[in-house]
Amino acid sequence: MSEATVDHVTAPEAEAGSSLWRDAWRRLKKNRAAVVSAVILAVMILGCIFVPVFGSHDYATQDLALGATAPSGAHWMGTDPLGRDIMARVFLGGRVSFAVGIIATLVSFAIGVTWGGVAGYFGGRVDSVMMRAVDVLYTFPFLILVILLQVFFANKDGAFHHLFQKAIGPFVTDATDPSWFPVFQINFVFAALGGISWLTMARIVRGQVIALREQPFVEAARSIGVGHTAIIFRHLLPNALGPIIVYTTLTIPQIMLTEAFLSFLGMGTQEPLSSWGLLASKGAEVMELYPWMLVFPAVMLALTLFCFNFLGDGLRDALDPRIRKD
Amino acid sequence: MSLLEVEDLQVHFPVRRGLLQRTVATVKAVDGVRLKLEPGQTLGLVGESGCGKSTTARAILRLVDPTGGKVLVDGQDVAALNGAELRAARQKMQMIFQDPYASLNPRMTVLDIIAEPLRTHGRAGKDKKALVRKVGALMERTGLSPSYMRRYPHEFSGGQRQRVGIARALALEPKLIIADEPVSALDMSIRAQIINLLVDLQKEQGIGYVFIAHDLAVVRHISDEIAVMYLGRVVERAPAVALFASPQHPYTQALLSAIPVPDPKRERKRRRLVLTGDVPSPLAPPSGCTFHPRCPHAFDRCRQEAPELTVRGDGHEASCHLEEAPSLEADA
Amino acid sequence: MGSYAVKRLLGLIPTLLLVVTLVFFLVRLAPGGPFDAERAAPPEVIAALEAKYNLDAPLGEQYLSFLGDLLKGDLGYSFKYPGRTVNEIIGMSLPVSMTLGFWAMIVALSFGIPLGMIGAIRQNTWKDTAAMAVAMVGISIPRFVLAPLLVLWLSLGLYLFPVARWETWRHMVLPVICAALPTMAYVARLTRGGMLEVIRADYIRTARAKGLTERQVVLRHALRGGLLPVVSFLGPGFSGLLVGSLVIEQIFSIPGMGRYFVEAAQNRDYTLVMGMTLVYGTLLMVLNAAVDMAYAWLDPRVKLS
Amino acid sequence: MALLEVEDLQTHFFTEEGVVKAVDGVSFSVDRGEVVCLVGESGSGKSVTSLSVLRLVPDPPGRIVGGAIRFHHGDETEDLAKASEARMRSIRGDRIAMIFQDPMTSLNPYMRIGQQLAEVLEVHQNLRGDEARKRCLEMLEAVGIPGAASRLDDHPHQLSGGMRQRVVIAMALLCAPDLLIADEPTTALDVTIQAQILELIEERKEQMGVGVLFITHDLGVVAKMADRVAVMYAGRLVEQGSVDAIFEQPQHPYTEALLRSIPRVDTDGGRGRLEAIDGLPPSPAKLPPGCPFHPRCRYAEDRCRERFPERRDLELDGHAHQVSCHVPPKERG
Repeated sequence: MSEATVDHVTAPEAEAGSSLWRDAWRRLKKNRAAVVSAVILAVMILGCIFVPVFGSHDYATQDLALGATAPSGAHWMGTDPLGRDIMARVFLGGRVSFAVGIIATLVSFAIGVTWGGVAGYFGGRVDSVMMRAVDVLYTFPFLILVILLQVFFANKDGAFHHLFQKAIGPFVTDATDPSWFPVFQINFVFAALGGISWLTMARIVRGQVIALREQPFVEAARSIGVGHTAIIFRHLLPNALGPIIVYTTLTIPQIMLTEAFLSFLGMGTQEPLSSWGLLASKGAEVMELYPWMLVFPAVMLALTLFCFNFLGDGLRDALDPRIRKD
Repeated sequence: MSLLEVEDLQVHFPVRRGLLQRTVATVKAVDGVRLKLEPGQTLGLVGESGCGKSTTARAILRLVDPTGGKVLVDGQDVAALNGAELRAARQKMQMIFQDPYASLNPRMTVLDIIAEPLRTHGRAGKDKKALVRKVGALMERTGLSPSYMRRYPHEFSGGQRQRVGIARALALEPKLIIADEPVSALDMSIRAQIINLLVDLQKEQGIGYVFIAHDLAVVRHISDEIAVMYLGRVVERAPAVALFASPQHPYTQALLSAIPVPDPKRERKRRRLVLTGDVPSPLAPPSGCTFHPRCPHAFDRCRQEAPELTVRGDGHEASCHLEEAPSLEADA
Repeated sequence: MGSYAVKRLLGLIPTLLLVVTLVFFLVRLAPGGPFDAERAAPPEVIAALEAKYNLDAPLGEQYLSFLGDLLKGDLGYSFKYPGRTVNEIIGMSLPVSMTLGFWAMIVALSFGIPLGMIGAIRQNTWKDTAAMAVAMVGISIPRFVLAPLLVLWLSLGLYLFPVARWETWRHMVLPVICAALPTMAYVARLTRGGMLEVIRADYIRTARAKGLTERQVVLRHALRGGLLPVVSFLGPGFSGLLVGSLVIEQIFSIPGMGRYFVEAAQNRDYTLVMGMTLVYGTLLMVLNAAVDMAYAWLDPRVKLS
Repeated sequence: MALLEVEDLQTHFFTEEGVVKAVDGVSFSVDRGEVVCLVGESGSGKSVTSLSVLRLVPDPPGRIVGGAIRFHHGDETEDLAKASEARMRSIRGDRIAMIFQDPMTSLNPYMRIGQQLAEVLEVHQNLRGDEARKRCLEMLEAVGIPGAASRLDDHPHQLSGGMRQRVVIAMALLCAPDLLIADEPTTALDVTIQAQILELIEERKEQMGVGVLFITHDLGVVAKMADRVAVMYAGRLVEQGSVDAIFEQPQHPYTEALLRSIPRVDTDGGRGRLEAIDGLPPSPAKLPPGCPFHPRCRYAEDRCRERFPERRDLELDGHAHQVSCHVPPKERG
């Protein structure tokens, strides 16, 4: 008698087991600009990892007798006035720039997701106080703070420097060696930039969590008796991930740009280390004399930022359900 | 013992403002609702948007916390439970949602969706194959091919998704299912399939339904008893047949009269009681009987005093100051 | 709206106080002092200097006297530029920075909005791609790379504009372009996103069904809603312009605030740091308040409370 | 004489997955002072048909690829499928006006009610200022908006759903159109408000003699509103005829099954089983060959699986009636 209701009709146009992630991946693959960007970025990252390892020049070795030379067979990207190989410096600078972008983004990701997630999930007074704090911080002249922090705390033999030396002490033999100082400074930049970039992330995550919390499928989970942890990890986060990933992708280039800006002011990466921002700002000073010193790092930096932005836009199109409709 | 007894249920939502979240107003979404449902029966809950029918349903399931009153499910006061006890009690009552698109997690397979209640309550067992068999049986029962269990919700049509939602609700073999507008988002030709499925399941498993809908025809078809709500209160409660045969409350009459019937000849003959105005804001409900501003029969007492539910016949109650049901021919 | 504005501005005071207090103690508790550079100077001289600037008093007392002076509108003398008050420095440099920021914002809006509109209206065509590629270039090239390149091309190459300084309108062209480009890129992307959202709205279809021309549909119905994201960007965008102009002021030798900003921080010029923080903080918050009010004016559904 | 004649209309969507024939060979007509209800489920093509008449189908991806939309007004007859965009603009909102489903989103939230109304007069009658305002006020009063004068300066969010839909109707009627297209105008409203809006549309139709193309999926609303009914299924028109004939002698198995499957308020059917239609409506992107209803049709024969049935013209109840089915009722088992 109930057979009449059974309809084993095939689901419309379904390919077996394709998930939303796979759909997003398929859409992303169709976006030529995003794919090309991803490939360029991959090549760039591989280059930054391996060129300094296998390259024939060291980034810090000076050859004052040689001085600044134009690109040649020996030095493909030329040398700077201290005779250092630009190519070695560019790829090392790439390492630093990528590291700054990625690590600071992870820092901002960690703070932002936690802050926004907690505020959004608990709501009420908790949310109201936490988001008011974000509002206040938004109005804080943040770059000023970073500059102040840099100037006041990231200096040699300061309290933070000693802390850093203690922290790396167990891992290296020469923690007090001055050559570690630029590394310390870079770490400070990571933390400082991460610390100022989480506000928007927190807002995005909060918005997502609040919107999802009201979704019937979350209510359905609650009606079944699913606990808070499972709701957060099984129902909320997997669905909030799309916009978070997009924003993360777009944060990386922003932070790389901010690092370049700090380096230009002399408060980012310090010599003899290099970053694309530092190299480009130094190159800009002498561009009439030694244009290669500007061109190579500037092109690498601009290309990377360009690719990250395109990739981020591509991900947005692939993951955003509203654009999916057409 | 009744399967469900709701006594003087109140759900008030504070309207909060500012950093300190001070309460500046209160919305009485549900204000003193009394309901009763016997095992294996269906209670229809009808009313227009904002009347509190969905909030009542959610309060019964403790998806919102009641401000006051009792919700006895199988004799146990759900409104007073917390933590582990509440979780245990949830096995007895399940919900079917209105929107078959939004009520299934898009990142989970149908297998995981239907198995989630079993897993949550430790009833999945260790044997994975047994669980898959059980989910398969539930899918069969709701008219879905078990071969689709590894698929994701967006690969199904609305009607199929609603079957997944029903399978999920059945997984724990509940005694009470609350169905919140389960067919209003479905296509016309699919509605009857789902209604039939729900009726069949009730006959086989003796489930009690609280069936919420704004479509009175569907409610009439499926319900034993019907409660009509207006602005957070039950204004009339009666066996389905009696309610349609002799509606006692002017609002019920207006509601019945407002619904066009699929019969053009009857439609042409009908005399319609068209209500004027909109449903008032629940933030500032009218004094006395909340229906009085739209009621064609309102008199002074209605503006001052809220009427109680009074018996109008066998199991028929209405809250109206008029001693007798107003005549349907009254001019609006 | 007027009473809201007053309330809102009064509400800024506690936040501003918080920011100022934080910076005040941060600066003073940090290692190093304003006169470290004069290391060669005998201790008596330094002590005399510290006494002059009231730096030998307990911190709490310094803070209270700072607040007292602040109430009177007196920010004290700069450490680095003896004889010049912080008020004077701000009075001279702020208008310059504001002028640069203002024109840059005008340029950014007048190019960014049309670019974004083209992208949205011609979505997924080559015009869209081209418009967005232009925008993407804007946010992908740092200002300090862009500025020298423009100088090289337009000043040294074509002799169109002066290389540096801040005198006539011709001096302003290059710095304004450099400052505007990244902001323009953001404006373009925000416009495109906002317009795309709105263009699919039901009320746009209603507008078409009324018989409006495509131009009327866009200008009368789509633009207002589509530009709301741009409006909310104006506050942070303008302050971003001011901060971003540090670079440009340095490259083009423009006597704006940026220079003092960096110098103050680097030289531990406490009074100047406080002054700069105050100016930026106030500017930012007033701008945000103004943006909120503009938003409420543009979107009647938003209630200010 | 017919006001609107749609003949063999074909509107297709060109998507990445292929061509979706959203409307595939639809013919019907609307007379002056007549309400024609276009009935169908989601994806049946009823909304695309109505948008095609006004040429408002988003292009890309949609395009009218065939057929004629003949619109008779005054002494003129023109084919809207071939009219220029400028000509279409002068018709939209003037000779043919449209009411959309969701009054919450179909008014511009940023503009005052008065501006949105006056815009129609400005575009079509070059009327501005006080004169336009006066006309808008009259129209708002005519559609039963209390305190109309003060409402002109309100924004849409200050009005309830029912009031907004009245505003939308007022906007549609300002230029006294010949044809009104209403696309599920009451689906988003509560039943007591729906009753008000339906009365209003009927009343205005009577007074202004406007022809109405009314799109809905609610058979109750059809019974109340329609003079004639056209039933759509999967992009095709399967049956059309007078409202009485459709409800009492449905010729197409889909119409028949639909009427049997719905529970009714007015008859006590008890709690028995409904006569459900098995299966699912086909996806418009993957239509079955032949008659699209055949997989769910209890009378389906081999020929139904092979080709779409020719339209047959009948006369029922004294009115013309068309049905597209291979199997005449007499031959059904």
